[in-house]
Amino acid sequence: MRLYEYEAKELFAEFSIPIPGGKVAHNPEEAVAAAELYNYRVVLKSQVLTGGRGKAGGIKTAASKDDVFEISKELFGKKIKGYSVEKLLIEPLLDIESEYYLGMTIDRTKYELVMIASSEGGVDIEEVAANNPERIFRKEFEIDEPIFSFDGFALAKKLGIVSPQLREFSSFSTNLYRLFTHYDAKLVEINPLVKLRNGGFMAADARISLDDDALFRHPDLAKRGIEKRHEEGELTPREKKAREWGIPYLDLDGDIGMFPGGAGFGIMGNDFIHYYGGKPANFMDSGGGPSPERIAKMLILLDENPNVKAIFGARFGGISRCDDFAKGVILFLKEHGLSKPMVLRMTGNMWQEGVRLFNEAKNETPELFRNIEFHGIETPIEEIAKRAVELAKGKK
Amino acid sequence: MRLYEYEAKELFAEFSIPIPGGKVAHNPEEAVAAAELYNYRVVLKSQVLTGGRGKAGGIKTAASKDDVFEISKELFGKKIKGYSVEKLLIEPLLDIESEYYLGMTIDRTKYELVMIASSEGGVDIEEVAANNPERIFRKEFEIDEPIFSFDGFALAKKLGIVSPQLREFSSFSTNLYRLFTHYDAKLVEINPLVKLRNGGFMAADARISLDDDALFRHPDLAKRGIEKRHEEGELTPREKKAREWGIPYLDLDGDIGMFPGGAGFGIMGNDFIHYYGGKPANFMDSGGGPSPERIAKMLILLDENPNVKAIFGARFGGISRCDDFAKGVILFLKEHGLSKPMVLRMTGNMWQEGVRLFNEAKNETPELFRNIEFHGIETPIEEIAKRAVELAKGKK
Amino acid sequence: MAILVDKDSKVIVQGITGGAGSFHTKRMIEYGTNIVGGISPGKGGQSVEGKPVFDTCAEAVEKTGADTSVIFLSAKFVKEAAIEAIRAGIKFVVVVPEHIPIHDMLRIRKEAVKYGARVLGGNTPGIMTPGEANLGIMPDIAFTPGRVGTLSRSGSITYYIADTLTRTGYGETTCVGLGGDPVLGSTFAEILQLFEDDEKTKAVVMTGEIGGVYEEMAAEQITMMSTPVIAMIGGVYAPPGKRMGHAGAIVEGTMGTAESKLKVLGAAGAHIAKTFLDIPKILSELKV
Amino acid sequence: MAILVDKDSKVIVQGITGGAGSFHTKRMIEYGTNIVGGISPGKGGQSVEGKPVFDTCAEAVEKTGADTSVIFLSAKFVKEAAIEAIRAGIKFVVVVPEHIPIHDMLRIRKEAVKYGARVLGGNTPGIMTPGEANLGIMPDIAFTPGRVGTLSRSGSITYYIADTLTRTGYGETTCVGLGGDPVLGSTFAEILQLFEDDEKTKAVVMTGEIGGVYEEMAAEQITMMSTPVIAMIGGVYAPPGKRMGHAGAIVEGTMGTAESKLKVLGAAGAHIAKTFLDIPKILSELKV
Repeated sequence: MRLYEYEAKELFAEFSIPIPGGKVAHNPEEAVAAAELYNYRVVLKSQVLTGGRGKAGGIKTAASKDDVFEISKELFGKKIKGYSVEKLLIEPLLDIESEYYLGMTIDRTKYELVMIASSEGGVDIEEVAANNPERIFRKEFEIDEPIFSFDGFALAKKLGIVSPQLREFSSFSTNLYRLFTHYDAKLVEINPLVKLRNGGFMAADARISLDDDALFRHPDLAKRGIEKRHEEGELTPREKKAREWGIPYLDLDGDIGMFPGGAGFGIMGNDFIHYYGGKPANFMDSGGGPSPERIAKMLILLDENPNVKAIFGARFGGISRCDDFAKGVILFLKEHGLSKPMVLRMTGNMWQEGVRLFNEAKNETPELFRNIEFHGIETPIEEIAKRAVELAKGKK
Repeated sequence: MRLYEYEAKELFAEFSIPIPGGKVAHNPEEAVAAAELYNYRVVLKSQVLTGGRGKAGGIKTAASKDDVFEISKELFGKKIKGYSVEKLLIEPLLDIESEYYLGMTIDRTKYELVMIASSEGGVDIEEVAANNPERIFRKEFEIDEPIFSFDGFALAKKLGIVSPQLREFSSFSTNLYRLFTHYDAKLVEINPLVKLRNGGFMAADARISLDDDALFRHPDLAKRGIEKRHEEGELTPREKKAREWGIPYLDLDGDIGMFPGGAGFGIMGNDFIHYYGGKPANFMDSGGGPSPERIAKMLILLDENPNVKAIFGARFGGISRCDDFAKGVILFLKEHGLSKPMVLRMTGNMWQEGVRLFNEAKNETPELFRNIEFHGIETPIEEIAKRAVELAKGKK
Repeated sequence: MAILVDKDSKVIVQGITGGAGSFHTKRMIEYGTNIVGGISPGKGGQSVEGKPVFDTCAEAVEKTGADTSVIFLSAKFVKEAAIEAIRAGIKFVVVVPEHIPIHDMLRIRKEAVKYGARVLGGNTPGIMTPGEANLGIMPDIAFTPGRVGTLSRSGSITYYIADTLTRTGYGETTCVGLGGDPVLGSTFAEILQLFEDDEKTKAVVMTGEIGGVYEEMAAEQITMMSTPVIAMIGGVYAPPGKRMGHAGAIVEGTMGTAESKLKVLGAAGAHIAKTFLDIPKILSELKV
Repeated sequence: MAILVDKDSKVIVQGITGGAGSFHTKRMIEYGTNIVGGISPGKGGQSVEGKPVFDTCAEAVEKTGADTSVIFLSAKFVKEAAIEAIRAGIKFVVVVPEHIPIHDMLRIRKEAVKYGARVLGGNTPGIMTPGEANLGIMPDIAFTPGRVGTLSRSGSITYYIADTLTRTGYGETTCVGLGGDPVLGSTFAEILQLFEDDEKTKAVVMTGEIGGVYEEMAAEQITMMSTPVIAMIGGVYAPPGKRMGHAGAIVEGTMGTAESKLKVLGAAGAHIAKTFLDIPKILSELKV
């Protein structure tokens, strides 16, 4: 979960990492008021959950009151990579001598924490890693090991930081490390970490990505408004509806409604449809062990999508149960009804009970099932995918 | 550094260890006020920095308002093993079903933390260890390793705690461990940890001993009034004076003033005096690298002690310097004067300069030195000790 | 022979008294898995499906000789449960729950390495040695004893692969679910080595997906193997940079793309399958 | 030969720019100790007594080949300094400051064990191999090269023993100050073993005091030694239960009394000395 820059900087301040100060503004008037303190010599930074704001025109400097008003007016309402700007961080302009990079993340291949530092700050660190790997320095840590000052000194020295500044620079490392481990972070970056012309170092930018799955350990964050959040750009209306229902859902540009069980097969099934010449209209994940109500809602999303010409359904019961799945489909058929052709394969845990429920319902109200072609384990899933492509092309 | 029971219980509460509640009273009126909440069915516990309060009559129960007043009046001003009672902890009487012991300390031989639990609570745990070692259970921890709930479960099960109470009891272990490691404790004990008749467990008593040398890490404790403190019973006037001067000093019942360098030789010198038939009047430690002023004060303590008949002086300069030592002795001689015979040996770091200073001063004012017999490295220290014993016996 | 679990594995269920725990305990027992008990602190002395419940793993190990554990607990309790099992001497721990905090998984891995234990998951469907033991949530309908090993990050993919191998007569030695969480207790490379050492396993099917780096890490292992490896990667047509439910499925730079994975694995000597139906074709060509 | 330090030891001083650090650096150099540099973070590039100052131990080790360190810093910085030295590859660390927090010493010991380093102190006067190296604060006047090893928890006792050995012509191989703090980086037993392995050391004098358990822990080691051990314990006449300055001198139950220590050490085969003058007598009887 990515934090806004101003939120990240609040956490920096909590861990004694120097920041420029500044204030969040929600409209041009607030921006002007915030800038007054710095005699209107400020930088206006769009608060959006995406990188590359600067190149996209989301960061501007101002030197007068009018500047601040006009620029902020322009930035508010602007869209940056699909994210609309609703907050600006107004900070004093810094008089920068040089820029460094300091970051920390998790190396999943080695199961350790890794701190990364470079004397090339303020630029894309991945490019530095690719073009000047000798300017990137790493220091690994085992989980639950403390950091020591000398670790910070060692890293600072590699960047060419000399003695008088050594202690100050290295405190960035130790404080960053403590923040990272305290808040269960996945990524913390200071890029650039600047050296000011009048001495001293400061975190000019701040990026923090936390582990959603560890938020339960940090109820204090929720009190500050840092909660699980939607991180992508603009949602389609259907994606918004799915989000309200708690269903991971993504609109794609094809015409086959994808109704698979599990994200793993969701991704693979998407490929299969392509292999057989079709195009999926969406991605969807049922989550582990969905309730009948959830299953029904998933089908509503597809049936009400005018782009969808046919539905590809697959359920291999594992942690999910075929009886619950069957109940959900039947619920949908009875309360909503299916207007598109659907081909469906169901097997796995509790499949016998699922089949029994289907047969029972079909005997009662056969007309509800007229658009469904039903298969069990005897049919390979590839046949189902092929059939969905055929159905979408109008083949009977 | 030992904490008062009520201070220890404050820390228990901070770490979610259930305590009976209660209040500290400084006089009988406060005791009565505190007891009202519990309908005067309370226990009155003398707050003194020593064990065995119960046996010494420092813990009493009351059942009425008059009781509380009379008993607290009696306890205030009472002396328990030399400690005067200035505070009472007034707690509700507990309806106890059974008593356990739970404690934690450091095993210096194995360099690890050790938790100790026993189903024999409310008694002297060392006696249990001696007589029923099978009722004592240990669990060791490496430093900086976290404790887990299952460690608590395992220990609780050994005590015969059964399933429904397991989780509650074991939380005492985990919380005690966290308190211990957080506050750099040397010892934390709950004795007894009681099971109440109406269910639930509680820390009926609390003992915490912290590491003086780690207090700098815990400025929050000083804010609560938990600071480095004098832990022994009543001080003699001379011991009080020494404490004010910051000199570790202890009155003993002999007649030879001990003026040694370093605690190690202080202890050994004490033995030597005994070996040669004398008795020291004191123990004293100069501390590492004492200033001339401190040296002078040490001599004042001895010279002004009417029990002292002769002074045994020894200085082997290591971290301390013989020049500073000589300056201190000369300062004392000039500003105070020596009224007792003293035999003195000085060698070690900077001895040449020390000897030079002595000779210079002696040339100037030989009368100040008339009571001093001076030796260097050529004389074994045992000869000095023997001579001190002779001097104390009046031998010229 | 099989890897990691067989009919002699002595299995405990951590969280046996919970809803999912008791439901799947019943299923695992019905399959013939040698479940010897379960853990539920504070509920020791009870029984579930005729199996004793213990308060601690240490007790269960002492009284039943358990060597394997399956965890059915909510994510926040998994760290302690896994470490408890490992410290009690359990050598194989299957973490079924999903959304385990990443820092917790790092710690679990550290303990596993220290004590010589192996962990699967989190978010694994479990592990199945057909005809012998079923640990986790896998549906038995898809599986039959045979000669191909499978490993996958996804439950449903595991079932489809087994379904395919079963239908085409190859059957499975052991089917391993690595798990869908972003940091996993075991890697593809480690499990591939176990298959390599297993005489009965004549070929291995590994399936990965976009995101993460575990697939790429397997390449070096594959180059050293005599047992043929068939690899399948999901997400070739996934829209880049969009989340697809699995945290593990976020595209992370070029390293995590399906193209990158397929290229690296192909270069290492793996046989690439596009659909499940490709698998029996390749096996037939390899004369497995 | 000698133990732990000799003329070839390459010694750095941690805290070399401080008052005590620079004072004793000068003394140590004057004695002939091979001081190769010092550490003072933020003061790298300066020099003290002609020796280079480095910001980190790692740098000092890289540039000077240092293998030994003496720490002159206030107690609160000792943990980091000692761990830094150990992790940088220093194999022997002498902790002169006193009042090191106990939990810090436990951590330092853990690191030392992990990295195969040895720590003396806290609150040690240091270590002296007469004629070769003097690390710490010991006054050189008392020492002369010879054939008896000494170890003690106290600085002044160390000096008196060396003084006695020097005067009576035995001289010393190496004199080790274990330190006066309650938890120590090395134990009597460990240092005794080093003396046992040293060919030049013909006898060892160990002196302890009331309080603590390190003396008793040495007993088992003494029973296994061929080199004779003379033991001396201070505090036979100490008033029980009263503090005597040293935290290590608090009487802790019967284990820490002088009687207990003398009894245990005597039973283990140590020769007991009451005063320093007993030592040459015993050495003479032992024909050392």
